[in-house]
Amino acid sequence: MSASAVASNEHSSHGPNVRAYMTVFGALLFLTVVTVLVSYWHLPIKMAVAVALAIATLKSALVAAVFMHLKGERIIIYGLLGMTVFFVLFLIAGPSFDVVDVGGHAVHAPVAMQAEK
Amino acid sequence: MSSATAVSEHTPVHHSGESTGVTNAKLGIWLFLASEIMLFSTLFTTYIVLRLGAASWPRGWDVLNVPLGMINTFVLITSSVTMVMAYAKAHEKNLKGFQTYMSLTIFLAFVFLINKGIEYSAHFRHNEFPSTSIFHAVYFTLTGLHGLHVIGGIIVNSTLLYLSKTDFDHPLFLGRVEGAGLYWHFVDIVWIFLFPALYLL
Amino acid sequence: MAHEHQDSQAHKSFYSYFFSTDHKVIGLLYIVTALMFLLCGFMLMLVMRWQLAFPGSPIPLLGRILSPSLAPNGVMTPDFYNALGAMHGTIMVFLGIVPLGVGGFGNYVLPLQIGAEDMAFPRLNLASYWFFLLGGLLMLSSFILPGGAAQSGWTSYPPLAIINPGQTVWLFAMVMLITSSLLGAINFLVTSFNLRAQGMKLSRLPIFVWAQIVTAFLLLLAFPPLEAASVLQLMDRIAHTSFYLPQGLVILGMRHIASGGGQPLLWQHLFWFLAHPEVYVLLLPAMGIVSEIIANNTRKPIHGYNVIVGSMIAIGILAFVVWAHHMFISGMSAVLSDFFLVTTMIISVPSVAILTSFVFSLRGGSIRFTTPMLFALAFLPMFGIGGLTGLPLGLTVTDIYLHDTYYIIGHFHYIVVPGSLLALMGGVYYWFPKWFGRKMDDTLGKWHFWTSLICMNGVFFPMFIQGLAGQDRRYYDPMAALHSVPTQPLHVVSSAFAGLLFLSQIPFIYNFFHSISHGEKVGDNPWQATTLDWACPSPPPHGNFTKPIRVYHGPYEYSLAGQKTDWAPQNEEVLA
Amino acid sequence: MKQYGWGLPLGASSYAGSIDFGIYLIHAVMILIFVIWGVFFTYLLIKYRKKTGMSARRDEAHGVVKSLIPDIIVMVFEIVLIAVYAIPVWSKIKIDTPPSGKANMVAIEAQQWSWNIHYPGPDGKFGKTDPKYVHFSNPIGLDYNDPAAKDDIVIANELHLPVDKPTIIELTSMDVIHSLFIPEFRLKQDAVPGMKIPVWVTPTKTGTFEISCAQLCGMAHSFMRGKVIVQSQADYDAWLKSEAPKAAAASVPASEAF
Repeated sequence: MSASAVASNEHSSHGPNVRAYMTVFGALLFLTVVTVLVSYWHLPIKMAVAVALAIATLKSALVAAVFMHLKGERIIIYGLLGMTVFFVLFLIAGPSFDVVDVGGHAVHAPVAMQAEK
Repeated sequence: MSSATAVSEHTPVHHSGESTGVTNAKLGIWLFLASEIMLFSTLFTTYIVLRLGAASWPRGWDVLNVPLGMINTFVLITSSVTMVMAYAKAHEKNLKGFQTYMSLTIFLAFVFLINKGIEYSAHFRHNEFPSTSIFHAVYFTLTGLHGLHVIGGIIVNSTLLYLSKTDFDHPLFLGRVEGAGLYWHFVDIVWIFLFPALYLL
Repeated sequence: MAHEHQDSQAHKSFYSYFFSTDHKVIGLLYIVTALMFLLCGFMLMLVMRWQLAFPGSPIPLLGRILSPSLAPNGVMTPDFYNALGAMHGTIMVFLGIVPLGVGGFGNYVLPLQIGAEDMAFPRLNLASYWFFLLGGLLMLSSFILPGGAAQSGWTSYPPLAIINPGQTVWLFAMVMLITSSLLGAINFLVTSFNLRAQGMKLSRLPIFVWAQIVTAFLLLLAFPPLEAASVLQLMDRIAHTSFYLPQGLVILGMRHIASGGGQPLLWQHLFWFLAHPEVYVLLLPAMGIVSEIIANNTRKPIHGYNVIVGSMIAIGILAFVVWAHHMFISGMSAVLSDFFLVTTMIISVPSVAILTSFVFSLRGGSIRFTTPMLFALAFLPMFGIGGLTGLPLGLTVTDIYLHDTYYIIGHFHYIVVPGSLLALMGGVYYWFPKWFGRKMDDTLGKWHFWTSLICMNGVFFPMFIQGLAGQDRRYYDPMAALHSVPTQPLHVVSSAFAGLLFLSQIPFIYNFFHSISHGEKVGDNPWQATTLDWACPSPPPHGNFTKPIRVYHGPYEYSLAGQKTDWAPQNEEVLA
Repeated sequence: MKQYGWGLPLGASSYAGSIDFGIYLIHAVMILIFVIWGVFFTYLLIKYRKKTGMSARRDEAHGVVKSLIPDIIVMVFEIVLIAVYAIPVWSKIKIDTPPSGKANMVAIEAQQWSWNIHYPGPDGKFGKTDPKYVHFSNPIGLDYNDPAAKDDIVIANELHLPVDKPTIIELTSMDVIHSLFIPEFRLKQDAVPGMKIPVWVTPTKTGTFEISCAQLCGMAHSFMRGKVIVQSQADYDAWLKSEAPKAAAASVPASEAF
């Protein structure tokens, strides 16, 4: 299969869909307002993180799926992104686990000599 | 930003070998974005680790200007939409429409930067610098690096706008617009995470 | 020097050579530049080895030339020693082995082996080389810049790296080198996925190409964290932030100005997130070269193609989840250590699988002991020693004692020097006929091989004994610690062999440059090899292939029954 | 047994034996594997060298599975090593620190380029420290307004320990990362600024041992050494008593003394 044939093929089947763009635009604006409004409730930090993360993930998923045409993209791109996300999870989890230090004994909390208040 | 411009090389048209079916430019951009994901994930890791380890961490709304941040979010989201509209116009072979939307995208990017500049200068006036506290270090570094990416996007998009005068009908022009668009949406996504992380939590 | 020989050969101008976008020219530039950097890094080490063998005695010859601030009365200062150490590590890893294996061999050989005319993005390729060259020159020039060279080890652990002079230039140079690698990685991946010749399915790729693909993924996804981490360290140095600085530092009796709140261990996590995959970046291209050479010189298909490729991919994935085994005694969570202990032991499994497959490839073969084959064969036991000695270091308990001793120095040098570097040198002998249409001299090559092999072992084996005796690494004066006094004579042995190792590179350098114009002329396929790199003229013209290429079968079809020759090139149909 | 030589140094802590066992075991296995492998490798090279009239023999497909046997052996060995040896012993040394009530307590605050050994004194409590009190006469910045600090003893580079009693060392650093290495104890732990890392050791032999720094810490890294003096409990108590007056003298705040 020649690359140029593939390219034209791809574009005709997933041409730009202006209506979808506008719907997503509306959703993004709405979600931004929601996330800001939620922050005014001053939720407990764990809940606030969960809500903010959920909304941000949803927004970026919309951008990626529609604006970046990830919906209906080829498997190799999914594979690449899946792998990247897999490594990102480790990158975030490793150091974070270390700093909260579950079960270990090293103490990251400020040493006595640093508490200058 | 040499990478973003230089990857818009083309597959030789006569190439008839094995390939993935994704054009070189698009595959290249996605690979580049994968590395960018790792870059910004590292910065977010830094944010998480430093915040988890900190004795105290200010809530974003106490130290940052939330309304200004929200306006900037709107600006960047809108610019993402104009970018994708520019792509749609290029797809329709509508030069005028493409140029209008592309100019709008670049304009909005400048609005974003100016807004950011206003925010920065307000901080500086209040004697808040990256060295002030670990929060400020994170805030200035993360938004600064994001700002550099916005500048990179402006350069790429302006180049395309300029080239559209002569190369609009080039068979690879659409692919380049698509690549620039992917990059620009990625910059938008980074901000979508940065905004709540810094301003709202 | 690089353009000199080309001038005589092809009458090309300086400009057309240094700014060519041809992957072969860029590949050769990479190879020659990387070999130069390797020599530089090696010479830095020779100077250090003098201090280690004879602590506190004036360096011969060089001691008279060096400025008194670096070596008063010819005796090097501790700061200069630390600078040499840091630069040796940085140069060897980032400017030597990686550009040689990836930028050099990858650039030259990969497009040929997949039947492509060039890289997917030739101009990007050139940009990648220039980032590398300028980053490298910046790194080297830090010796003469104010502040001197970095002196906090190639690992640059903060807070030391933040208060030490010289680090800023190191960070800038690193950012350039990382950019170069990222551009290269994108290019390699697009090329090998999209520009394969007709019929070159993934399952028919030579193992060298697979090794390059995995390597490129490692570079692509592991380098950005270091780039970000370097930017943060740069901020700590320039903007006085405190990403890596906790509160209340007192440095030599003075309170440090930083606001605090940072985490020194964060750098170690981010650094090793890159630097462990980096180990495999050093190793995989070498393994790829070894598989090419072994298949060719045993005259039979490589044993367990799927096992080797699968293992390489497994290594590529696992390489991202073992990084913290460098941090067992860093104060990291002791529970997290158990997790990384397990992943570390798992990653040894695919490595063993690759090594066994190579050994089993010899069985039933008709082994030709050509010069490249000697290098490839030596890789096996040397990598074996390197790998085995990794076991007590990867095991949390024994690492407590062996960490940061000479044992680890011995371990990773065995992997990289008699392992990787030897294989890469084998690659030079193997592909030299393709580059220049002439062969390198065999006798000199064999001298080079045996002397190098013996000297490398002479340099690095004593380090295991020193490490077991507890000798700490990065010591300016090894005699300072009582527990390393008994093994001090071994330093003299190491240093003597290091000197001999230097001498044994002379035949190689002479052979390389002499053979370019005076080597024995050979045809397009002197090794009677099957892969596509031997299906084009030597040296290949611009565009590489003179005829359309179509691939009919796997990469190592040697000794098929009922054929005229004992090799069946990939681009020729096998008639049963 | 000689203290230092070409092999492992004298072992003088309760867990030195466990670590040495691992090192010896692994090296024995390593040498065994390498020798067997080397013999096989040499055999292959000789047997299958190029001979005229003999062409190479291609593998059969089932040979691939057989060649994975070494892998399985290595994997089994490693699993056993991890489960039976590494994880339990690691837990013993690094996770299961003895309860601080029963142990002797010492704090070490490393700096460029010395080890400040901080003994809590008779009250068993460490005084507060603060960087603003750091002074050449008060290297770790003890805050003498804190009553717990009055009897604290701070000595550079001399670590006294009672034999056969667990000691918990609270390790930290004032500037850059150092690493406390006492070869005879098989003890190594990085000292990281901003972190307080407890390490424990039960010395089993009296004598004088060496502290060296195992993490690059700047110019005088190789000269950053100290002494460990392991004494009988009686000698140790006597030594503590003899140091007490010095502590009292030092506890006069610097600002008042001058």
